[in-house]
Amino acid sequence: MMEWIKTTIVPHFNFWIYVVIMMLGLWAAIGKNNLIKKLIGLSIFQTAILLLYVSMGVKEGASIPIVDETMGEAAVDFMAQGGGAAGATAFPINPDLFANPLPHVLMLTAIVVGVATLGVALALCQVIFRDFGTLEEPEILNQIQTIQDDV
Amino acid sequence: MQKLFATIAVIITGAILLNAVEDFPRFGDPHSPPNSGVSGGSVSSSVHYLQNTYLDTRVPNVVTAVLADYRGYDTLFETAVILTAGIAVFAILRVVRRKDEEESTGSEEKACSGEFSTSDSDGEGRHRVVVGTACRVVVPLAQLFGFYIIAHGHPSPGGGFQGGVVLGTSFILLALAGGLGSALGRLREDMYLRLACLGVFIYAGIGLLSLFFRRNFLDYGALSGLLQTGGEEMARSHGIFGVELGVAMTVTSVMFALFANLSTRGELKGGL
Amino acid sequence: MSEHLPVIVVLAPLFGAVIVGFFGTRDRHLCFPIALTALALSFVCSIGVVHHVATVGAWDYFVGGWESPHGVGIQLRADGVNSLLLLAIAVVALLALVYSIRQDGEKDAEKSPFFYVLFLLLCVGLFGITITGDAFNVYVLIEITALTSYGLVAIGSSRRSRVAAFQYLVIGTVGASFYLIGVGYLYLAVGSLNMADIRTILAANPEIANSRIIGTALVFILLGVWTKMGLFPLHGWLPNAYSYCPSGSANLMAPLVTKVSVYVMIRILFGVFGLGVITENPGWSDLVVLIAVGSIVAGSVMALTQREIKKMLCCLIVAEVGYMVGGTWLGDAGRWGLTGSMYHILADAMMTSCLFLAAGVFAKQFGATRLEHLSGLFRRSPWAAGAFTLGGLAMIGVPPMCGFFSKFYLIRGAIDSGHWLYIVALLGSSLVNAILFFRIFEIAYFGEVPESSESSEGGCPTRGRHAAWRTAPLLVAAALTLLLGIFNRPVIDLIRGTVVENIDIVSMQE
Amino acid sequence: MILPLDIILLIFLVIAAVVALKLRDLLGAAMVFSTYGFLICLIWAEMGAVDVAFTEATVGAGISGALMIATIFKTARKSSD
Amino acid sequence: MENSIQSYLPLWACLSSLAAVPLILLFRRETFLREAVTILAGIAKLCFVLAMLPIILQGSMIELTLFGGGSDGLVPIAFRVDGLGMVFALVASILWIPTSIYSIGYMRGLKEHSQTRFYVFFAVSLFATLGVAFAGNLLTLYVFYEVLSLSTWPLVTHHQDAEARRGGRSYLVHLLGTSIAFVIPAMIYVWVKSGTLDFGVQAILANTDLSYVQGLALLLAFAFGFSKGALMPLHSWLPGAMVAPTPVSALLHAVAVVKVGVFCIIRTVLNVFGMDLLGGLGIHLVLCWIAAITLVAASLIALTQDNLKRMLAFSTIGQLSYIILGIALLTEHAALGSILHIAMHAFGKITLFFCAGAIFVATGKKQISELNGLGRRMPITFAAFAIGAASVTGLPPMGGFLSKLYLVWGAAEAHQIALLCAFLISSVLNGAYFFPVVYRAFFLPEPEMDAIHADGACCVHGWREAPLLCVLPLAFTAISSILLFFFPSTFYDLASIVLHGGVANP
Repeated sequence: MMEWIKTTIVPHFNFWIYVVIMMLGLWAAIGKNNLIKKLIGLSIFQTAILLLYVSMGVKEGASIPIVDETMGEAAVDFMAQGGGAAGATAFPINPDLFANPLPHVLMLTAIVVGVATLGVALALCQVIFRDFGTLEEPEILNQIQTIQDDV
Repeated sequence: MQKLFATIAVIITGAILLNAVEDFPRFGDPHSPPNSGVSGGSVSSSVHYLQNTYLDTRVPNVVTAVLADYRGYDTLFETAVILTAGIAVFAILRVVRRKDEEESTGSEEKACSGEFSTSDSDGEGRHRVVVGTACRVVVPLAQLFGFYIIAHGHPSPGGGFQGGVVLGTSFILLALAGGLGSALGRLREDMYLRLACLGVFIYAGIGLLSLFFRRNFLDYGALSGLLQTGGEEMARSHGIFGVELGVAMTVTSVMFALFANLSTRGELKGGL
Repeated sequence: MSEHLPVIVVLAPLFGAVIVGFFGTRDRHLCFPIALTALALSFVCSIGVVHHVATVGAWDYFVGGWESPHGVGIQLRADGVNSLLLLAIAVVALLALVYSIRQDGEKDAEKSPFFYVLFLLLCVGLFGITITGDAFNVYVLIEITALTSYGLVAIGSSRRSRVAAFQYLVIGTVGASFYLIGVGYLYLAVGSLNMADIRTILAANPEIANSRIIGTALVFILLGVWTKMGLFPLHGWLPNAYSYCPSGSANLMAPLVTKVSVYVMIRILFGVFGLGVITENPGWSDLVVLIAVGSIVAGSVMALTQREIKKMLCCLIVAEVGYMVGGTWLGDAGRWGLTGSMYHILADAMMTSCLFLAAGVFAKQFGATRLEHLSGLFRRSPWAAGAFTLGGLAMIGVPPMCGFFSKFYLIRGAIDSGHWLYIVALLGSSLVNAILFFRIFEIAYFGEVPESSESSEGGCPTRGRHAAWRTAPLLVAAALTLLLGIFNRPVIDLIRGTVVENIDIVSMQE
Repeated sequence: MILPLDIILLIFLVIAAVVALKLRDLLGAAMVFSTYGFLICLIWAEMGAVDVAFTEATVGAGISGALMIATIFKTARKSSD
Repeated sequence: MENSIQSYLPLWACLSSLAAVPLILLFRRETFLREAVTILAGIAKLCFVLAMLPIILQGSMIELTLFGGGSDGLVPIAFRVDGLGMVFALVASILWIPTSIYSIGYMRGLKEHSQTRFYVFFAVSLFATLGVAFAGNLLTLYVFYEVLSLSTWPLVTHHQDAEARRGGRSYLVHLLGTSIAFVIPAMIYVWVKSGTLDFGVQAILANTDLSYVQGLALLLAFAFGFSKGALMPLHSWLPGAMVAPTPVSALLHAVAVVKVGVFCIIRTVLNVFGMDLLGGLGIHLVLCWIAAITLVAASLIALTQDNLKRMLAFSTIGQLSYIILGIALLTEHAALGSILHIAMHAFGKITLFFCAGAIFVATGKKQISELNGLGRRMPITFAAFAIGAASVTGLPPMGGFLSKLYLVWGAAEAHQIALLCAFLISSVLNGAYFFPVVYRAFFLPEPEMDAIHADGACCVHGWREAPLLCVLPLAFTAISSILLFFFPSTFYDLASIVLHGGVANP
């Protein structure tokens, strides 16, 4: 048992937690009755995906993905002095020293998409509350069943 | 019933996801496929970014460069998503008043826009001296900080999004402290809607400029002649900055728009 | 400029949207011309793309000029299939736009510019999804499409439209997130986001291609796009969302959003995973075809029970999605199923557009939203009726409408691969469609004209002013439904060029 | 990346998520949700994703919570589950 | 035989009636112009068909491929005129002209509503009929077949009352249902099996290894799928469709629609399976027996009918099975007779329908039992009826005799005595249900005239024929039936071309 935990969970701890959080969020998004609760669940669900992506880009012992300016300048100088395109190879930046930037970029987008969705969803909640006077899904569905369509 | 269904769905999806986790590379492995690529394909793009960003764009913050240049096409649409959210919230929630009514409140707001108003525009007259004073100190600082973040996105964390949100927050702070009217006095509704559109326009317009130099869309390098930067790298750097400005504009206005609409149920009167 | 056509197709509506947003609030009369110009530009450009693809071949465009190394920048790729889809999107969007001229402005005049902004942004999303060659870019564009759709559904006048929009939002977000998870797993396994690049890597590394991570990625991407397209067990949101939204939006969303999701599935399958996924796992492909059959059956049965025209059409969309998913997963050696699905994407876009436009005309001009209301209606509005009839016949699959030819190739694929159940479902749903539509034709052509409606017709204020603007796009859509069927050969040739020749080309890079 | 910090934060994160979903008082839930956003922002920072952390701090811990609280003020505060 | 000519003639022949549609719509207020357009289109169509006739008689073929030239064995829309198609096209386009004239008289005489719609769909259905006749591959055939089903639906439901709708519903369910459920899969299966759908010199399936079961399933799918041929369990739409106005019944249910059904079945037998394959597998006998049962049963049912048009409908079902049985026998003379019977029966049966319509226009009577003594009032009509009846029964000197002769000969050739008996029994039954009508009309006394007097306007003693425009066409077709006995050479030659690939010298 301990062995299994050691080989399976520990090296992938982040990934296990991401699944747990995601399932919490998904469960709330589908199963909760209150619309705001659904949205909280949805947001948690989305952040779990961010956790997946960012966890992918983590490197042990690496720094934040802002490259050392001096190293870059050295390469630029080298190129300016006729080194040509070999600058990158002459003054290589060791990629292992910096976290992977691509997942970060992607997740910036995802965060923004998340807040946009949340804004629209909250606006919908308010309109629904204005129309039905409640935010509980079963009650809303009940009212829809009983009312005549007011097209 | 619904909960049962949700539980079953969650258990199944969770099981599928966890099943694959075992095959994942170790957490923090610097040589996992995303971090260093696999054989057979092209050079791993993330390695390429780390090694070449500074040479290509003179931007030390790789995330900013990738966001606005290498994957600028994504970010353009990300900005469009923000714009969409602003427009959609307006379309869904906004209760449109009559023209004359709007104008009268507009002029009223203009009148009080010169100085910091401590009372709500709908005349509840709540005194918020402490909050008001604090805001008077904090809001300019927040705005300054927002501009700093936008401008300093090249060498340090930050950029158009973060700065835009901070700027938007400063207006929200204003609305919280002095009532929505005082915030709207500084950023009127038609203004922020136009500003949001303008932000996307600036972004896409900068991208479009390179088409006139017979280069591909969003290739800021083409602007070197126009900007007199000497090399394409600096042109890219400037291009990234211009684009970030556009992003910031959209994000600022939409964040404020979202709050303004949501906090008043779309009536843009009163406040929380 | 002609070398930038692929990107201009996407940009034209984006610029249109921001310009409408900027100037439209000041002068509402500018909105429609600007939107029309933008979409017309897209239309012209997509014709250019189709022409280029037909004469030269697939077209790669690297945004930002980041061509090498592969996968650093974002790649757009137009081939024989998606260029045609671009054209179809442009056409359907133009028709829907002309139909919706100022109709939403009459009630909420201040909001009408924003209707156009959302409309154009939705087009941006659809164009973008279709042409992009980057797996993550698809996600961003899916979200644009989704957010605009939520907005467009929610501006309906009915209370139900808001609830429908909320349900759509929750399910749609979960679907898009599933897609994002799938892309994440892909990236985790191969370290690239460019579709062509991933394809190369998977082909070169069979041990990666057969790993559990890739399998899970496929499952989640499929779940995501299936949710988005409303395949059978995940279809719950679709009928409500599309039938309660205002007809101006329904005309754009119903024909296109699901089709584009189907295209994403096809693109991911043959552009990223390779069709080996289908042909080498007959068990899985049987399962998916079974799901598709379920979708066809469920859609047809639901449609039979509906008395509301729009809802009935929405149920049919579920069935049509089943056709396309099933056709894609048939896995026959000659790829006829795939050909049929791709052709059906175009055909279905046209005929759904035609039917929804017609339903919109009936609802707007005669207040007819239910089958009973149609009684005798076709005599009063013969042009709209004729167009609706053509659309219905295409849906049934009567030659020479386009619906027939897609079924023809789909069945060919199914016979080749021995999926007899699928054939039975296909033919059965054709018969159900025949019953549905001829029921309508009978009521509408031969039913008595109700007495009371005469007066309401006279009292209907919108009739005279915008009737022509509503009917004209409908007639065009009907004509295109017919023409796409009659001239199916060039279309099929172009599709087959891509499907048969390019599909096995593992690497698209130099 | 600091593994012990990582583990602690993640456990807190799960707790915050559960609490946010369990609270019947929506205002409380929204606040816990903001806390959740803040925690996850810390996790990003700890993992070296500073830009994401920055965005999450402004968006997740800031704007999202504010929007949610605004909505709760304008609608109902109690939830049935 | 192998020489084929590229020409647009078949396309023009098809389109000439379709081109009339906008003109008809344009002149919907000017009834005279509208009808003139219909007739002119008919003449134009006939001219195009006649222009092709000499080419076909020389043993050449006319081919035209639209949207072709693609790669990898896709199926184009193609036209191909051969002897069989020519026989059918000739019959259809000749008979369209008298039918048009007749329908003018009929529709005006009864002051029918929606006449424009009637003429429009009439023209469209003729377009589709010629399309079927000239189809160059199975797909084209199917396309036009479906167009025909749909374009005749508004004609069948022309009266728009409950009965018409019921008839129309059963019409569609049968025709669309069977074609979608049976023909599409069968057609695509053929495509999968052989890789082509083109009708060529060789039958499509000639070189494939069909098993007995596969072949039988395919043959039955085609035979029942083309249910316009009204083989027995799927025949009930035809009597139901008799609610249509009589010109529709006449042209469409004596010539166009039902003949398209049998034409398609003949095409299937000759060009899809090929006689050799069918004979080799022995599955043709199944089809033979189905047809034989149909023809005897339909004749028996016809005996019991009182409604004149229903009787004619059942008679049609029986005669169609003659044609199917003839081709399914797979002997030379039977096939010859079968192809000839398409023409002969068309002329005979259309005369009978014209007569039924003329009687209805003149007297409003639909039942056979009401016809007593009418022959003396309407001598031309009933003389024509007698001629038509004789032709359909197969008595000399009418055209029908020739075709039936060949059919019986063919059955004898095939040593199928039982089937030969079926032919003979059915022919006797034909006589048994037709001649009582003639007998009643000419020899039984008229009933009391009071009821007719009460009608007022039209009650003039003595001659009381239908309008001239009704009588002329039926006289024409009746005389043609006789002439065909003496001058059958054109049809005979065409039929021989089908079977031998050249003009046979009898």
